[in-house]
Parts: sequence; C-alpha cells; structure tokens
Amino acid sequence: MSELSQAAVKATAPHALRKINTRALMVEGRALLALLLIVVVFSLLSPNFLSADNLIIMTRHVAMNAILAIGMLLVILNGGIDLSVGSIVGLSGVIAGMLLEGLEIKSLDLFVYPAVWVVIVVSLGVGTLAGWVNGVVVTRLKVAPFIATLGMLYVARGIALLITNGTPFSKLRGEEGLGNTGFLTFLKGAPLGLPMPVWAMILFAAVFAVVLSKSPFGRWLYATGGNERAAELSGVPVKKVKTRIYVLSGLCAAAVGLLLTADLSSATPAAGEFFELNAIAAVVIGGAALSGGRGTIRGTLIGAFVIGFLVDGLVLVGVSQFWQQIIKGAVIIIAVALDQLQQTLQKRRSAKAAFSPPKPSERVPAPV
Amino acid sequence: MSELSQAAVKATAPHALRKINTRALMVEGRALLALLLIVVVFSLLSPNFLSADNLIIMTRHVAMNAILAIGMLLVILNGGIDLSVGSIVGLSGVIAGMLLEGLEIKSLDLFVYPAVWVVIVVSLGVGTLAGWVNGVVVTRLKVAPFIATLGMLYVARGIALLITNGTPFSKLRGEEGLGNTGFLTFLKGAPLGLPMPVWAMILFAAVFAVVLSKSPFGRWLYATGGNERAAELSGVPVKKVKTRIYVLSGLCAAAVGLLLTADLSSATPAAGEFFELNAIAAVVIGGAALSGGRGTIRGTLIGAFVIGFLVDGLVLVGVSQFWQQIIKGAVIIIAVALDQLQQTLQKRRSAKAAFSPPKPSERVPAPV
Amino acid sequence: MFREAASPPRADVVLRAVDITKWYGATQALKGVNFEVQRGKVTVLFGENGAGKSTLMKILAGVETPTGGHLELDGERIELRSPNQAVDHGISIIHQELNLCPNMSVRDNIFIGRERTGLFGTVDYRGERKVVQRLMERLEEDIDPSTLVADLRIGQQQIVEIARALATDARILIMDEPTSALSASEVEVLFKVIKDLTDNGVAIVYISHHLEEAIEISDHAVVFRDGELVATEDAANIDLSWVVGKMVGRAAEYDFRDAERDYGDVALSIRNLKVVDATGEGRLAVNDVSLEVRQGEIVCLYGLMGAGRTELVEALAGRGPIASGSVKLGGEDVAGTSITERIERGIGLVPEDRQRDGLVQSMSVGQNLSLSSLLEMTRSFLVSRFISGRREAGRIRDGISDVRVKTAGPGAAITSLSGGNQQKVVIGKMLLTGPKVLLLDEPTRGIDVGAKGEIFSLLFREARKGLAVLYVTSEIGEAITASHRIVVMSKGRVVREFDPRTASREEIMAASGESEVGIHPIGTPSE
Amino acid sequence: GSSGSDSASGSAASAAPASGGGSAGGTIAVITVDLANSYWQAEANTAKAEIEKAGYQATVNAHGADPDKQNQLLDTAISNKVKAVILDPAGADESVAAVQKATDAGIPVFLVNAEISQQGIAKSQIISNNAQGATIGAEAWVKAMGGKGKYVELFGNPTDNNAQVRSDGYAAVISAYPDLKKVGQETANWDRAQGKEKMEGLLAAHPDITGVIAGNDEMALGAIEALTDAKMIDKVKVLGFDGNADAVEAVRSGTMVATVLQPIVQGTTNAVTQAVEYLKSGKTGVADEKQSIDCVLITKENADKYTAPFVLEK
Ligand SMILES: Nc1ncnc2c1ncn2[C@@H]1O[C@H](COP(=O)(O)OP(=O)(O)OP(=O)(O)O)[C@@H](O)[C@H]1O
Ligand SMILES: Nc1ncnc2c1ncn2[C@@H]1O[C@H](COP(=O)(O)OP(=O)(O)OP(=O)(O)O)[C@@H](O)[C@H]1O
Ligand SMILES: [Mg+2]
Ligand SMILES: [Mg+2]
Repeated sequence: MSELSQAAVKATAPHALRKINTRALMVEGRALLALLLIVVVFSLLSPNFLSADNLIIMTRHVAMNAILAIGMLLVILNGGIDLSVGSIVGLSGVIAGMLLEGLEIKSLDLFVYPAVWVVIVVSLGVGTLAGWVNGVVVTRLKVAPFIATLGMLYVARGIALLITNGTPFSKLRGEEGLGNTGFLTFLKGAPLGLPMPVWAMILFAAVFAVVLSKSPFGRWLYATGGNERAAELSGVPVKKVKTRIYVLSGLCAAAVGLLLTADLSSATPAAGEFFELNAIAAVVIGGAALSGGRGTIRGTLIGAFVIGFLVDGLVLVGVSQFWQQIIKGAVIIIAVALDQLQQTLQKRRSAKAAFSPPKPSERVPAPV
Repeated sequence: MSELSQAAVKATAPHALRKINTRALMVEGRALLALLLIVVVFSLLSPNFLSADNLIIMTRHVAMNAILAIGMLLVILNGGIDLSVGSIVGLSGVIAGMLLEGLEIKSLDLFVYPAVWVVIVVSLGVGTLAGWVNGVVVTRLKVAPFIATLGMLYVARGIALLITNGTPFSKLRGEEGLGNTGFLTFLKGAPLGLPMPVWAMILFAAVFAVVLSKSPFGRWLYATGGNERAAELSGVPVKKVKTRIYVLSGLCAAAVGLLLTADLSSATPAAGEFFELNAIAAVVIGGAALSGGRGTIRGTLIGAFVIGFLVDGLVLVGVSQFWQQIIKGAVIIIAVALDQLQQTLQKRRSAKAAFSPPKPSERVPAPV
Repeated sequence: MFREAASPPRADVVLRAVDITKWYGATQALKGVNFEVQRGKVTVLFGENGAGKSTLMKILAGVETPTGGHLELDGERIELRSPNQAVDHGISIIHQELNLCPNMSVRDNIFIGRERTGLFGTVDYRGERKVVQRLMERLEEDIDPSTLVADLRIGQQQIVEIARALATDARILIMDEPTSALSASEVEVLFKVIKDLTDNGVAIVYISHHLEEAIEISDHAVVFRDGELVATEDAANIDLSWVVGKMVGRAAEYDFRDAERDYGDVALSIRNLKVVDATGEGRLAVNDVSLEVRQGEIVCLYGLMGAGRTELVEALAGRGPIASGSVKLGGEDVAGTSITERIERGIGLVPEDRQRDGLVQSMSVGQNLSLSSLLEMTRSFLVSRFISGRREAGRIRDGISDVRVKTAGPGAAITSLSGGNQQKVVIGKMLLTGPKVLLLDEPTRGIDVGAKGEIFSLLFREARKGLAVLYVTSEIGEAITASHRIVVMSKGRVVREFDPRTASREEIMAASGESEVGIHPIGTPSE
Repeated sequence: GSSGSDSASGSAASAAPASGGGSAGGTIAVITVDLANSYWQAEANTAKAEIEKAGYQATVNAHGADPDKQNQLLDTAISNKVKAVILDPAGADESVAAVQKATDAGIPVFLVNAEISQQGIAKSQIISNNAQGATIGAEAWVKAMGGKGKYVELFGNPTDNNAQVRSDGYAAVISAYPDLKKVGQETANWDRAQGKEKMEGLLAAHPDITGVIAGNDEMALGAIEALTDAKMIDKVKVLGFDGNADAVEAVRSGTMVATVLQPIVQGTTNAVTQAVEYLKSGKTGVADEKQSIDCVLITKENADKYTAPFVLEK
C-alpha cells in the first residue's frame, strides 16, 4: 500500500477510506502485531524491559538501523536493493575519524584540522558520492542493483581499510586550540533526554514520509517500482529517480556512519559490517515488497523496532547466543509469513459473506 | 540466452541457429573475456600462475564455489535467491563431524558410530531438508525468497553452533574397529590427479546442464522464471518446481559442506560464512538475470572461474589485502557491465546490417 | 508507390509523417510510409496484425524513433526524442498494451509524470482528484479515483488509459485499440467523447480490429499491409468488404455458421457453479451458473464487462477457487484437480490477458508453443524422461502452421511478434495439448479480421473433429457469426440462451443488460 | 618475572639474523588473522619488518579466522614456492590439515599467537600464554574489586578457542572469591560495537554491577563506552585483554583497571628469527616446538612504559 493512496484516503469517499485502511492495516498490521508480541513477551520475562532507560537505549539501537532502513526502503520501493550501506557506514565513519585526527599534507608538510561541521559535511559527502556511483552503475551501465551494490560493498570497505590501514582512529575529541572540538559532544548529546541517533531517526523519517507522500518525486518512485515501462512512457524521468534513491541511501548510510563513530568514540574500518541485512529485514517486515512499488516509512520504522527490540530483548533475558540467532531468523520469517496468513483469512471471510443472500444490487434483471 | 533455446535450435532452421548462438555468445562472451583477461594478466605477473599444480589448486578452490553457484543458478533462474547456502554448508559439515565422532544415546548410554556412507547420506539429507524448508516457506507461506532464506541463514547457522557449542569436530578419521573410516581418504582423494571437489563440480555441472536443457523440469524452470502466471496457466506445476529448486540448492550446499569438512579435516560451525555472495556473483557474472528466466550452467561455471582465479591470482602476485577487496568489487561490476556494452554494440551492428536488403531467409512469409 | 497518400499539404493537415521507415533488427516494420493526420477529423488505420500500425503510432508519439524519414507538425519539421516531447507538442497516445502501475490509484496513474503541484511543490491531490472525477463522469464510469488499478477489471483499466490520454488536452490524440476490452455501451460513450473532441478541432488517429465500429467512427480510412500504406479513402465510400479486401488482399471468410448437425454427448457440464469475486468484497462473480457444452459444439459466452465470464472460465480451468457447484468433464467430476491435471484431462484455457497470463516473454516462439505439452514430447532415457528435440521441433512446426503464426522461425523471440500473432501462439499452445474442451477468453482481442477468420475456421475444424469450445466475447457480430449457441451472462448469472441463426443483435444486447446501443448494425458480409 | 627473561632471549635472538641477513633471499609468507585489527596489524608489521631485515621479501595476507580461506592462502603460498610461512592459525583443529599440507610440500611453517592441536607438524609454535595472562589479569581485577560485587563477562567469538581459554582463566581465579557473583555473560565476538551494545543490554538487566571482565580490549572498550554513557564508569571496574593502544590509553585515564599485554611483537620476532635460522641451518635453534611466552599485566603504574603498539619497555 503506498503512502500515496493513504494520502489519497483523506480525500475519498468513506467506503473507499475503509477499504484502503484495511489494506494499509493488512500490510502493517502484522508488523505491529509482531512488535506488540515482542514487547509483551519480554516485559513479562524481564521487569527491566519496559524501564524508561532501557526503552531509550533500545530505541537508540533501533535508530541506526531505522535510518539505514529508510534509505533502503527508497531503493526497495524502486525494485532495487542496496547491499553497500554497511560498507558506506564504515567508510564515512573512517573519513570523519581521519579528518578529526588531522589531515597531513605531505607536500607542504603541514597538518590541516578541519572544523567539525566541515568534517560532518565531507563524510556525508563521501557517503553520498558512493551512493551516486551505485546509482550511475545501475542506471548507465545497467548493472543489476544487487551486483552493483555488492561490488560497492567490497570497494568501499577496501577503501576504508586502506585509509585506516587497519587501525582505528580514536582521538576524536579534537582540541580547543585547533578549533575542531565538539564532534563527540554534539553527536553523543541527548537533547530533551533523547539521544542524537533517535532525533536523527525522527528527522529522516519525517522528511522522507513527506517526500514519499507529498512530492512528485515520491509518486515517481512508486510508479517506477510498480511498472517502470509505464512510468517511462508517462514521462517519468526514470533514470534520474533511480540515481537519486541510491544517492539518498548513501546519505542515510553516511549519517549512520557518523552517529556510530561518535557512539563508539572511535572510527574503525570494520564498522557497519552486515548492517545491510538488518536494514533489509526491517523494510520487508515493515510490509514492503522486494519487487518494488509497495512500502511505507511507517511500516519500515515498525520493522526496525521489531528487529531491534527482539535482539536487545533476547540479550536482556539472557538467551544463549546461539539461540538468539535461531530465534531472530525464525521471527523474520514468521513476521513476514503472518501477512500471507492474514490474506487467506481475509479471503475466507469474504467467501463466507458471499453466501449470505444476495444484496439487491446483485439481483438478476428479469429476462427480457 | 538459455540452454533451452539452444536445445530447441538444433531442431530449427539454420539461420535461427546462427542467430541464437550469437545471443548465447553475447551473454557468456563477456564472462569468457573477463576470464581470459584475468588469466593473461596474472600469468604475465607471476610465472607460477599457469603451473599445472597451481591450476589444479585454483580449480579446487573454484570447484566448491562452482557447486554452490550451480544450485544458486537454479534458484535465480526461477527469479528467487538463496542466502542460506553458506549456513547450510556449515550445518551439513557439522552434522557429518558429529556423526563421525560418534553419536551418544543418553538413554541407553551407548555410542553409535554410523558407517561413512550413512554419514554422507544423512548430512546430505539435512542440507536437503533445510532447502526443502526454504522451498515450503517460499511456496506455501508465500514469503519472499530473500527473506525466507535470510531467516534460514540465521537458523541453520544457529543450529550448527548449538550442535558444536562453538568448538569444531576434528576426529574425522574414524577407527577401523568402529568401521567408520574412509571419510577423509574418500573425499580428500584425487582420482586421475583431479581432487574430489573438481570431480564433484564436473558431476554436478554435467547432470544439471542436461536437466536444464533436456528435461521438462528444466523447461518448466525457465518458464516459471520468465512469467510465473503464464507458466501456471500452461499447466506447469509451479509450486513443485519452486520447492524442488530450493531442495536442490540445499543439496549442492550440503555437498560442499562435506567436501569442505574433508578438506579441513575438521567440521567447524563457522564454515561457509558468506559463501552465498561469491556464489551469487558467479551466477550473475555468468550472464544470468536476477529477474529469472535467463542463465546457463556453462556461464555460471565461467563466472565461478572468474572469481576464483581473480582472488587466488591477487594473492599469488602479492597484492595488498585491502586492494584485493577493492579490485574484487570492481571486477564484479565491470564483468557484468561489459554485458550492457556488448548488447549496445550488438544493437548498433544489427541496425547497420538492417540497411542491407533482408536475406530471403529473413523475409516474413506472405499472409496466406 | 501510393502517391495519393503524400498529396500536397492541405491547410487542415496538422501532423504529417514523411517516408517513414522502421527496422527492428532484421525485420522491417515500416517501408517508407507517408501519412497525414487532419484537424478535427478521425483517421482510422486498418491493417492485419503486424502490418505496422502500432509502430507508426509509436513513432508519432515519440516512443520509437524512425530509422528513416521525418515528421512535420503544422508544416514544420520536428524531432521527437521522448514521449514527453510529443506531449509538449500536443500529441498523446493510448497504447495498444495497457501501461499502468497496478500498485497505484487511478488518480496517480492518470497524473504520473504530469503532477499538478500546489504550495511548496507538493502534489495537489484534491485538484487531481477533481479532474479525474470529471473525466470519469465524461466517460460515464463510476470508478473512484483512489481505487488501486490492480483492483480494476481489464476493461476498467482500459478506461483509465483513455482518461489519462484525455487528461493531457492533446491536439492530436492517438488511440491504438482503445476498445479491445470494452463492451458496446462503453464504446458508445467513447465515440461520444471522440465526437466532441473532433468538434473542438482535435485530430484523432484510431486503430481497431472491430471493423464495423472503426468504420462507423472514421472520417478517413487508411489501410496498411506489410509495413506499407496501401490505400486511403474517405469514410463516405468505404464499407466492410472494401476494408477487408484492402487489408487481406482477398475477401476474408467471415461467417462460420455451418449446416445443422447433431453434436456428440456432453463434454462439459456445469451445475450450480458459484465463484467468489477476486476483490474479496464478498460478492459472487459467478452466481449459480449451470451450463452444458457438447462435443463438437461451439458455445459463445456473451456479456458486458464485469459479467463474470472471466471468473467462470478461469474457475473451469482450475485458476480461481470454486465456491460451490460441480464441474464434470466427460462425465467425471474435476473437483479439486489442479490446472495441470485438468489440461491432462483435456480442458485448457486461453486467457484474457495474453501479456500477463499467456506468454513467457523470455522464451522463443517455439518454446511458448510447446510449453503445455512437453510431456508428450519426451523420450524416457535412463532414470527419467527427456525432451526429444526432433519430436518437439515437429510439433512446433505443426503448431506454427496450424494457427498460421507470422514469425521468422521457432527460435525467434516471442516479443518480436505483433499482438495478433502472439495471441495465435497462445491458442496454438493449448491446441497442442489435444484438448477435449477448449476455453477461450476474448480470443480475438486485438486480432485482425484475417486472423480472426483463421482462428475461427480453426476452431470449427477442431469442433468437427469433436472438440467442445466455450469462448468469451464482447463483440456481438462475432457472437452471432461464429457460434452454435450464444449464452448471455449478466451480473454473474446466465440470463438467457440464443440460437445465433434466429437471434437478433438487439435481443442479445438487451438480454446482456446493455442499454439500447447506437452502433447501427453495418451488416456483416453475410447479411 | 618469567616474561622478563623471555623478552630478553627474544631481543637477543632478534639481533642475530640482522648480521646474517641479505645472504638469503626469497619470500616468506605471513598469514595473520585480521588486518583490520590493531593486534594483528602489529603482528603482521613486526613480521614484515623482521623478515625484510633478514633479507627476505614478505607477503602479508589475512584469513579472517576462516579456515577455508587459510587453506587457500597456504595453497597459494605453496604455488608461490615461498621459503617459509609465518602463520597465526585459524583454529587449533581446523588448521592442522592446512599446516600439514604446507609441511608436506616442504615449506616450514612457524606458528605465532595461537597453537594447533597437534605437534610435530609445524616447526615451532610460539604462543602467548593466554591462561597465565587471564590469571594475572583476573588477579589485578579482583584486587580492584575488593574481592566482592556483581559482575558480567563479555565473551569472545565462541568459535575461537582463546575465548574459552581466557574465560576459564578468569573463572579459575575468581572462583576463589565467593562474594564475586557473575550475573550475566554475553558474546560480543571480539568486537567493540557489539561490546557496547551487549553491555548496554546487560546494564539494563543488571544495573547494580560493579565489574566487567572482557575477553579482549575491543569488547572492553565497547563496555567502557556504554558505562560512560550510563555515567557508571567510575563505579564499574573493567578488565581487558591484548594491550592495544586504545586500551592502554584507557588504563592511563583510569577507565580500565588493567589489560593484559600479549607479547605479540616479541613472539612474532622470535618466530621470524627461528624461521630464518631454520632456513640457514635446518634447525630452529630452539629446543622445543611449543614455546609459550607469558603475558604482561598493564596497569596505571607501568602504562607509560608502553611506547609502541604492543611493546612494553622494561
Ligand atoms: N520491439 C520489436 N522488436 C522487433 N520487431 C518488432 C517490434 N515491434 C514490432 N515489431 C515487428 O514490426 C511489425 C509491425 O508490428 P506492429 O506492432 O506495428 O503491428 P500492428 O499493425 O500494430 O499489429 P497489431 O494489429 O497486432 O497490433 C511486426 O512484424 C512486428 O513483428
Ligand atoms: N482483476 C480483478 N480484480 C478484482 N476484481 C475483478 C478482477 N477481474 C474481475 N473482477 C470482478 O469479477 C467480475 C467479473 O470480472 P470480469 O469483468 O473479468 O468478467 P468478464 O465478464 O470477463 O468481463 P471482461 O469482459 O472484462 O472479461 C467483475 O464484476 C469484477 O468485480
Ligand atoms: Mg498494434
Ligand atoms: Mg473477462
């Protein structure tokens, strides 16, 4: 169900409204269901699960994955996939670390210490650039997204390793004298008690929810995902849309890279490995179709919470590492399978209804 | 172009034959091209690259990935994907290890030492079972293959870890007295100088090449990949086909699990992590379309050789670890991008050719 | 050669195509065509499948670029590189194949790529919605702008396509088979719309294989054959036989009512069949239908869009779930059997939407033909059965000649065939399974009169050999001229049966619940 | 005590090849675990430096703890006809076959940092004594804890036997103190990010802990991050293992009670020395194959003697 038609709902006849909301619920309902289940079960198993502190901590864990998932959603709406986000997280983090520790310019043998905002802009830029390359490879070279981003997964990681030469950057505090302090204090801050990552999540979610539901770009995205040829024939700049979503996904990844670096007070090249899997899982649990054209920000957020709360919950109640994996796998499948179940039930119900005596509308016209 | 149409071709007018072979070449040509390039470059850079021993060694490395890739090809031909092969490799290996070290039956407190063939059959069975579960989740619960197999990725790995509790099984020799010797000697053997994995690769490739090009099942597979709805209405047992390919992919993975275990003379639960990525890359480099319906065994083998030779070659010539990753990523993308390039050229050429008056064979028959 | 087409520019010529040639790989779709579109007039294109009509239209709409020749708009030479450019020039098109995004609402589909934006460049959904509602009123359809296209019947989807084209306020409106899925009443409405468009000076290019319909609407007729423009004529002095003659190059057989003969025993018997509506609104799409088809009998299922005919035939083929009732095939109940089993037992369906349900686009013509009957082409070898190349090739060759597919060869890509020829392949596929009962849903949709003739003579030939045929059509002329019995469905029920030799169009339409329609019956050649 | 004597012999030995260097030539392959980790970085860099000092070329690769990859790297080394292999094995059991293969191919293998489960295959196995390291680490930590309180443990990658060895080493010491209660254990796979995430989970479950023992420094540093965020860092005593730069920094600043320095630099140096010696004389010059080097405790007292990564001056 597209945000679009939800937006549409507000403006449609009540019966259409009902119809569309049921669909929206069908898609997201199961995700919500799973989330509720998780919350209930764990809060029964551990008194601390629902403690304010723990909720905030878990939400911070969710936030990073959620931001990646939002970028991933855009790509998936288009029918693509982005396996490189994890590596981009690592790369942009490393860039930030390098800049904060100071850039040596051999030729002039002097050290440059960019201001924090420069650092942030540059590393966001790098992530975005990586995303742009993905986009170009997909649109111009016509390489399947899976492969294009798989390649980027290796390349970006390799570059991150080259830059750090394996050892993490850990002097991120900066120095008053050099005027590059504040990176940590800013990104690790918690205005109004909510940690920065959570604020970032809220920001990204809000912005992209609007973009998807209100802007032409959003509609184009759903269109290209639904039927690319049709979209192209209707004059949608398909290539532009495609490129842009990978750029945005790269941007999201870069943001996470910064947040993660601050979170660990150190930029390691291995950061973000296999984040992509959780992001994708979140999107799909949130009701998006990997074939494209179907999915919402709201659903994706729910999906991210399902995964995050599950993982943390399992730790909280002290389930063994090995069982954690098994359960995680099972939950991913079940959460998505619930969809199918619901639809079959839906069908059954309507089938029953069909046998109730025909409404006047269905009465046969008297033969002429 | 599919093996199929090649089969079909043999029975069609010669000009059609020509036409289709060029297509086949178009798809696999680039992979071959990449392979040749790799061979040439590395044999120039290192005298040892083309040594008989090294070729055999590299081929053995290729073999395992190739077998996985063959299973993956079946799934991809259907438009699906199997992320769980790596974990299934680990699981089946662990099963074999456990059985060879002897099964303790608490209740009767005695140890059971199954014969080697039993061990092999059972662990192949377990892999196949895992594949079957994938198939059922995809066909019955209608879960997207990516998610279904992502779940299995976690579950199978978790089970492998549970069984081993993290520590590998290493007493795989067996004992004369217990009549369970020969596992290693058999699977590590090298009849006619070719290591077992290579023989296995040849076997799998030969069998599935025939299945795909000559059996109804093969044709059905291509059909479901091309247009599932149409295939279903044409009487293709879509669900059966779908389930079966995941089963086969599981079987391939299990076989690799056994070979790998023998190769390492120890069954570790971590075996096979991230093998899926290389397998998928091999299939796609080999010219298969992730959207399904297009791909061949031959291409897949070439793809596997491209990746295997590249990785080993880079180590052989002593490229730094980090650059190895970057280059690998780049090659994956380029190898696939070449496809696009070629097709555009192809189009151009045929467009030119078009201006010459059509050959009689090509003139459309006048309406009756 | 046919210079009359390239007559000196007249004032009212808006768009002119000059010496257009188009090559697809090695096949030449257009061979130097000169073509004119006139302001406020309806120019109708006739031509067999693969004659090149759609290709030319795609070129006029900027979807394809010609290999040779150029376009003139108001006497000035123009280059069209994209559909958008065409729209900017006031040229818009309704494509032959549906091009909609099923995942989006009707309103979204109509405004994709042409958003009306309000403040901060956000989409003005209210405004768009109003426009759509107006369009739907104009087309006399009550389709809610926010319904998902996926929930629309194929006919309604075609209405959406039309609405989208109308929404652009084009000066030149190209309609490539806009009515292939519409029934008479909707066609009637469309014609009204076309009339007042032309009154406002809009130029229309219209393509249809429903010849009477097309002739009725035309001001000029243009006939294509094998990529060449072979005739232009004013509507005043053309009639069906003229068109058919020019198209096919001979008088096409068009009436298949054969002599009275007694049919075999009952091949297909349906008792109190009920099928639930796919939309899941708890409606019965097929409501208590009972029907018998005998060996050698050709029964035509006539009705309006939404009558439930598709659901009926799909349920018979094993696609949709049967809610209740029994279906007997040659005496034995097929309840609970799969599509595969039913095909083996001898009942197969030629589906309504060939692109979605009929063809495997990634496969060759030959492979599509043999797909349903592979098992009969196998030889057992060692452990299992394998396809016998020779046997398959033979069957494929027969199939191709049986249904007269126009193709470069069995190895050719199915997508390289024109719509009509693709349809023939789908039918051929089913015939290769040697069915006892053949179900066809709109089998002649988008098929030229020549091919129609071939297909029906084919069906009648098979019928004489004992094949029972049940086919869905929305074309009344077809129903009358090509069936032994007409069964009219309305709102999911069988409302009446007719004998085509005695029944009149008006009776049948009335029974189907159609309002008195104004297509003045241009008699088929038989009348 | 013991560690001192070891490092002495080490430095003495490492002087030798420098003189006899240059004469040899040929390649020695270095195969380490993970170049993205400062510990193995140090191992690889030391090996490379020492090998080149001795007049050989060095190739450096990492198997990422994947025995199959290790297998392939050794195969390639064989194809490359290298003179010798310095290997940090991927698992005690999984590596036996691979080492055997190289040895059969006439290439001497010298193991550093970790052992394999069979002797008589590799020329020498120079292992840092994890058990001893865990013991001295635990002792220091117990002292800091004052012998009582609740604590949690961050466990390394379960498929790596060192994780168990260290955990057992800790347990052996701690078991003697009934007032020390382990209230939780999580696996963080040697990783800092996971260390932090798991630690936050553990904190939520057990807000009243006063101690953390971690299988390595990365996890410990992750835990420290979590504790700092939770404003509990001054209440909780953290123990690390490895002695990497960040950890020692943490020890200096007092956020980490102590870390255990694995003498990886010295061990690697010895390995190269013995390899070079073996290539010259066919003997490693060391009596027994298995040589374990004791680890050294790093606390606030001796932290500033930590001059270069994994090097502690005396
Ligand atoms: N994309 C394509 N690639 C190759 N050949 C094509 C392609 N499109 C059309 N053709 C060929 O061009 C010729 C004209 O096709 P076109 O679709 O214009 O016929 P048509 O008159 O529209 O037929 P119909 O009435 O069935 O729509 C046909 O022979 C067809 O095979
Ligand atoms: N794709 C669909 N989605 C939802 N409902 C459908 C769909 N197709 C058909 N229906 C429902 O089933 C009923 C009959 O469908 P349909 O219009 O296909 O029957 P038909 O008589 O074959 O009409 P047509 O001439 O268009 O094939 C319609 O009332 C419609 O509500
Ligand atoms: Mg056409
Ligand atoms: Mg229908």
